[in-house]
Amino acid sequence: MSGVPATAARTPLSAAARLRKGKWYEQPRWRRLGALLALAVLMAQVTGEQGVRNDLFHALEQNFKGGGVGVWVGIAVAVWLIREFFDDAVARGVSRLRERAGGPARTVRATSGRLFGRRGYRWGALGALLLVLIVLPLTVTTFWQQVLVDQIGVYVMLAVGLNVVIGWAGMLDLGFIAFFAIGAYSSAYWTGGLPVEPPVELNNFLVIPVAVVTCLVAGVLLGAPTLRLRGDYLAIVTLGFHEIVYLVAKNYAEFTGGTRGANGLDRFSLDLGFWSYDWTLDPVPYYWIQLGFVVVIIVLFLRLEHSRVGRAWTAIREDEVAAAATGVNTVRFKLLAFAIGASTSGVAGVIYASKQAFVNPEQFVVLFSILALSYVVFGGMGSVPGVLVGTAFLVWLPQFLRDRVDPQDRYMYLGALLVIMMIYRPQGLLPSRRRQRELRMAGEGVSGADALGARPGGERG
Amino acid sequence: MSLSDIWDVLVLGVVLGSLYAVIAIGYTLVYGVLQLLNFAHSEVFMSGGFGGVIALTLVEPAAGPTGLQSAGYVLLGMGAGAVLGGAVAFGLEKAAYQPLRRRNAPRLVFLLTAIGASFFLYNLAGKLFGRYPMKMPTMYENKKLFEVFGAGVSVTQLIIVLAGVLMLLTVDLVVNRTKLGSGIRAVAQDPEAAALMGVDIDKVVSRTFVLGGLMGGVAGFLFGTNLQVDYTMGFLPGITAFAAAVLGGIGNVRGAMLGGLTLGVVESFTVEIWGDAWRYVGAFAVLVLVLMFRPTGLLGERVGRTA
Amino acid sequence: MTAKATTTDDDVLDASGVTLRFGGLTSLDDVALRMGRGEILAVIGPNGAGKTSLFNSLTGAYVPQEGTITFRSRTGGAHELRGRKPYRVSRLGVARTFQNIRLFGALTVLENVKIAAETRQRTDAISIMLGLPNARRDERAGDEKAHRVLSFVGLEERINELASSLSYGEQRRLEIARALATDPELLLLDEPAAGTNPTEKRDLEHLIRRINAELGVSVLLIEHDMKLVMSVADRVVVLNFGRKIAEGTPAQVQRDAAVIEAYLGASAEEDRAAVADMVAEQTDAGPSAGPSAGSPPEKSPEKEERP
Amino acid sequence: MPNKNIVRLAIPVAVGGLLLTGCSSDDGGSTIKIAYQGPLSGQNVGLGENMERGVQLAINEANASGDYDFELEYFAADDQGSETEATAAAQSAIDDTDVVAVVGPAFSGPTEISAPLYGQAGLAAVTPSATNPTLTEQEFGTFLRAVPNDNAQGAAMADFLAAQDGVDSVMVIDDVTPYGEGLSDVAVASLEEAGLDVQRQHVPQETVDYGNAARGVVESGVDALIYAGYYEALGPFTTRLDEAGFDGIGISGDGSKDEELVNLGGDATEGWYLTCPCTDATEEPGLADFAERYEAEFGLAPGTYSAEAYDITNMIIEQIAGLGGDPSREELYQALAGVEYQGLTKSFSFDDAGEFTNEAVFFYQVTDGVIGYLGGTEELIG
Repeated sequence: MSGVPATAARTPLSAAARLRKGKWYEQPRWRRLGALLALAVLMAQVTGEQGVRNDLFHALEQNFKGGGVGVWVGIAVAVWLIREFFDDAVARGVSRLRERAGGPARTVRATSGRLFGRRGYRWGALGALLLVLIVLPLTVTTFWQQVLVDQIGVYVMLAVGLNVVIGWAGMLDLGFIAFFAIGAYSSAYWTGGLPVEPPVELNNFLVIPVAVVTCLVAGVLLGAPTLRLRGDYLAIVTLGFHEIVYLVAKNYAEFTGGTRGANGLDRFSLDLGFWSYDWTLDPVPYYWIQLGFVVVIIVLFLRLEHSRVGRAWTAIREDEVAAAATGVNTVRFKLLAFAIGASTSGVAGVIYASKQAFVNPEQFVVLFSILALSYVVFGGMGSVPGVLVGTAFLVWLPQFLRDRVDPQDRYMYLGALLVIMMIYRPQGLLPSRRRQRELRMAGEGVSGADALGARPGGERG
Repeated sequence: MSLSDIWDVLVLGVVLGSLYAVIAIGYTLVYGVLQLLNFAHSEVFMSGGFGGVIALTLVEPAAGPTGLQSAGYVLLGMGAGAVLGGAVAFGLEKAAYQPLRRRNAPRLVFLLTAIGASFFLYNLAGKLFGRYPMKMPTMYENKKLFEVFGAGVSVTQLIIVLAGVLMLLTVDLVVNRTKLGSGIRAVAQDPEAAALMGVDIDKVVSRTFVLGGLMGGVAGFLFGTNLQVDYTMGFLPGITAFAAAVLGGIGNVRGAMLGGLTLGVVESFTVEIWGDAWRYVGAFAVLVLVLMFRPTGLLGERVGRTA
Repeated sequence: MTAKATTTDDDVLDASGVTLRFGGLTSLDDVALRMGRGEILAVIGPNGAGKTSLFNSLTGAYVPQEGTITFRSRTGGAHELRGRKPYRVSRLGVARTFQNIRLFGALTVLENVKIAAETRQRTDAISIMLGLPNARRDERAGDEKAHRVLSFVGLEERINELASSLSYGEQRRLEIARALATDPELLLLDEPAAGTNPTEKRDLEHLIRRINAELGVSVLLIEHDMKLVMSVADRVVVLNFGRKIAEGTPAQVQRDAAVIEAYLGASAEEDRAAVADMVAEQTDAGPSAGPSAGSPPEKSPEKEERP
Repeated sequence: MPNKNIVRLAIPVAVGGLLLTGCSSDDGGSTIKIAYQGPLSGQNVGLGENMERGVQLAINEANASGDYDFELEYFAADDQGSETEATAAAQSAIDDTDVVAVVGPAFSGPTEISAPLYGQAGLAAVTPSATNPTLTEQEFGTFLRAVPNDNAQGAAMADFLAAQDGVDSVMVIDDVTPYGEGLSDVAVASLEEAGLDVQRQHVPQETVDYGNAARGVVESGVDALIYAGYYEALGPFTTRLDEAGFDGIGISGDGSKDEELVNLGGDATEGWYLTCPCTDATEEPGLADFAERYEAEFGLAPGTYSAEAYDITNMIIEQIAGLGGDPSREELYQALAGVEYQGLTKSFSFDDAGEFTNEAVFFYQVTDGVIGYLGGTEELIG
């Protein structure tokens, strides 16, 4: 292998490249035009017709005939002309606009800084926020209440847990929903909803600690042999684990109820002797349970992040070799993160199962693991506020788009949004400060931190 | 299981494994040069399937084609699959990954981009061509050709294995014998050194993507011939092929071939013994076991980073 | 400047027969190394001589195929280091720095050191999450210790700055501070003077002596800068091509023909500079430093046969 | 430090909340809406759209006919065929007070979650296609199944095979979906009752290669094969069965009765039997006419359950008209529960549990690349 660079050096690649640069289409200006035209054609397809059955070319024909392509190509050419020939004017205009907009923005920032800067104000603001969050569901339609509980609430909880694994400990976990499934099925099992009778039937509130322990054990069982693996390998192994959990739920019908799932599960109920309450179809009380758990979990996790555990995670994430040489038991801390994430996911599963009163395997497909991961990264890995907002936004968006674009295309737009976001704002919506620094350092080539915990060839010391 | 059963199951496994191997090449090549888990490669594969369907729908294969016609159709389908696969891979690299590469973005950002691109691409394909499965137009009469120890081999199966072997040999030659190959290896080993020595990294990376895309596209066409084509067809084979690449030692071209074949055969036997429902359990169990004892995969990570 | 007395019982480190191979390449070949408690021992040798491999073998990053590495802690236990995990080696009391500084750049100076100071703490995650008194106590203890260590190395002013924003020399010191915060008995410094300016070098020399004298830490040092080695080390071990070719006091090693030859045979620029340094030291410091250099060593140096 | 972080949650969450509230306003109108809940995006959109178009066609025709003095509007509740989206989809229909009845949910899984909500809201949910037998046992309140459940089809398949000469052993393969498993449960039980030798296999619908499954069928030497699943999977499966040399009787259910089956499976589907609780569009003059109008409206032929969805919608419209054009949800449900309606595909009526009372199952066979009508169960078995 040592001979390779030498071979490469001998081949006159650079010289050839320089020669080729002479051709007109290799010049940046024309290249940009080409790229813009390609983008225009793509956009025409993106915004064009839906395909139909038995006529493969229907949509393509319509898009080209219908003038969609023409419009987009026109826009592309116009953009190109402006960019190439009136660039200075545009730049001046933009900077003037920015200045004008900068004033108010600065005022806002300063005010909010003053507001949140002082301790007293800070707690006040937090209290107000909590109050807003408590009454929030009462101000929206039942539809949004359902979305708030079944989708936003669930995913926010999952994202807070996944953030520990990926944002803090830097491990790429593509099987996070597997623990969500384990939590949901635990709830079904311990409340007697599965075909198999549990030793004792528990109230859903009591199932939560049981589910936490179950997920902890599952997390450790999966993590112990695999956490030594490098980042990408861990990704595929967790993905495989997820697939196996899914397949077991689907195929081991004697225990899980198979594809038809288990219906009529117990919902939450509280009986304090003098006062009892049963959760029913109404989504709002579940929301309050979720909110309570999320607040508690966030407080606990933030303590953890700013303790020796959080520092050890950062160390592992940034440079595993150096962390180990400093005496950090890397495997143990990774396992801890993994288990904490898993149990959070489990709690979310219990709440979800109780709300839906129905579990079946299709609610825990691999796609959801990938979605959860994108929510975390989109919001800003490692930053709790970022993760909360990112998740809430990305879950909300398809629902919001429901009546505004063809519902079939929602995930296409989501995908495009992710790509654009990663190109222009890779640190996420509200990044954590540590992560932002790491990104900047990576960009400058200062640090080897690559946000995956292990860097390529890092084992070599 | 009788002996002829075993051969039967083995043939099925090898056919599926060849497809996995060819797809895995795409993952492994890209991983070699970028250390990137190119999640969107499954969509490159899907494009290949659509490429085949589009080309063959345009020419409308004659009913009861002669042998020569059949061969022509198959080659056309493979060519169209390769072209569309390569084009999508190229576009993907230029539009999504190159801006990140310029900024030296962390790998997780790449991964998320890849996931986003994958969502975008398969939904776009669904939108353009309909979200329905479609059959590859009939190119030949798919009859049993010959037997290997009592196990029948059909035309499709033979084409898949032959094409697979041919492509794997080609890639191996390209990587080990050509200028592009030495560029790929140099970049894989040490991008900075490679750049210093005059390797045009952008070009090498983009050509690596295209090379992987060509392979993936052909695999998509072959897969579509064996099953059918639809906009979500990339997901499962993509994941399995990625597992195959890891199993063989990611970044290692020969490892990807070995890993693909291994997983294909393991799947086939798992299905035979425990049923279709448990297909992936066997495959992933093997993956985890191998990684536990050989953390760098069966053949280790070869293309670039030798320890 | 006399080499310190070394009896077997008081050896802090005793390695023998250490052999490390990568594939067909032998990186360390039957290397033996003894280090007395409180000693400053330097390992020198041309580039690629196996110095860093030796460090990695001592700290658990590599597992040599053969040999024993015994570390004796002050409390009397003898521990085999070969094959022990890096973090366990560190907990035993062996700390290290890296040739290419490996700090946690996105953390502050204080946090960098705290990570090391806290590795022996036992509070569990639950107490931390609940904010129990023992967790708070630990947090304070870690803080105090980190402050102490930082003021020892002279970085107390820069506690809240990002590690990556420090100057090169400061980063070196921070890395040493991080190592010291693990309460080591043996400190392994991998080229601490690389890239530092003359002032920083002098500070470093001073710091190493203080670590040795005030904290009673034995220091194993890899260094290219011969001036530093000659002035700070009690003894010197010379490696070339993975073999030990000389051992003795700085003065003895300086005059060793095999050593000079090894350096002259090396190709790297800095190695040639080192030999120039060595010769320079010999000519100007040699005669005047007569008494100390000429005094018989308490332990006869083990030397390879000279040609 | 921690405090600052908590604070940074504040702004965005508040903004999110505002956005949520901002979107929740809806203006009341005087039109009447009929909703359809089913997969309008995601994997199973093909099936969902078949039904959606049926519903739309019925609404468009009603509005165009001028027979009614109320304006109808279509309301789409997309559940992606997924349980996670089921509450939101159902709730969107419930929240819109103009919606008086729902056609759907299309799938059994989402029905488990949506039906209780409809029940609570008193909104009638008439499914054209959720066939899992347990659904009507759960007393959802307003759930009506306008399609025979899987029991009828499974039993019909078993009876049919038992009546064939030379069929002693049968393999039942399901596609590991609630539909497939439900159907194959019933089929297996009925076949065992009839004294046939039964083997059962599960082949997930997303499987990457049917080679192993086809081999298994041929190796087992069974005389007949029941496939409980959808046409997307049966198409390629028949191809592999053909290659493997399977020459027994093949039979599948309504999930596979789609023109597309022949396109996907080609010649290999020749001779396959299909059961369906639906009568044939080409047999019935009314249905042939429907197919023409459907094609004129949407540019493509009606698919599985298009006609059923059309029928159900028309049934609902008729009840609305019967109730004076402005019924409450409750009134409409009561009217529907006691309905006697003759549609194009079949006659509709429900028992107390909301179960379909007409259990007629019809047989079809693929001959010369066309799904041809054979007749009702009684005619065939005699």
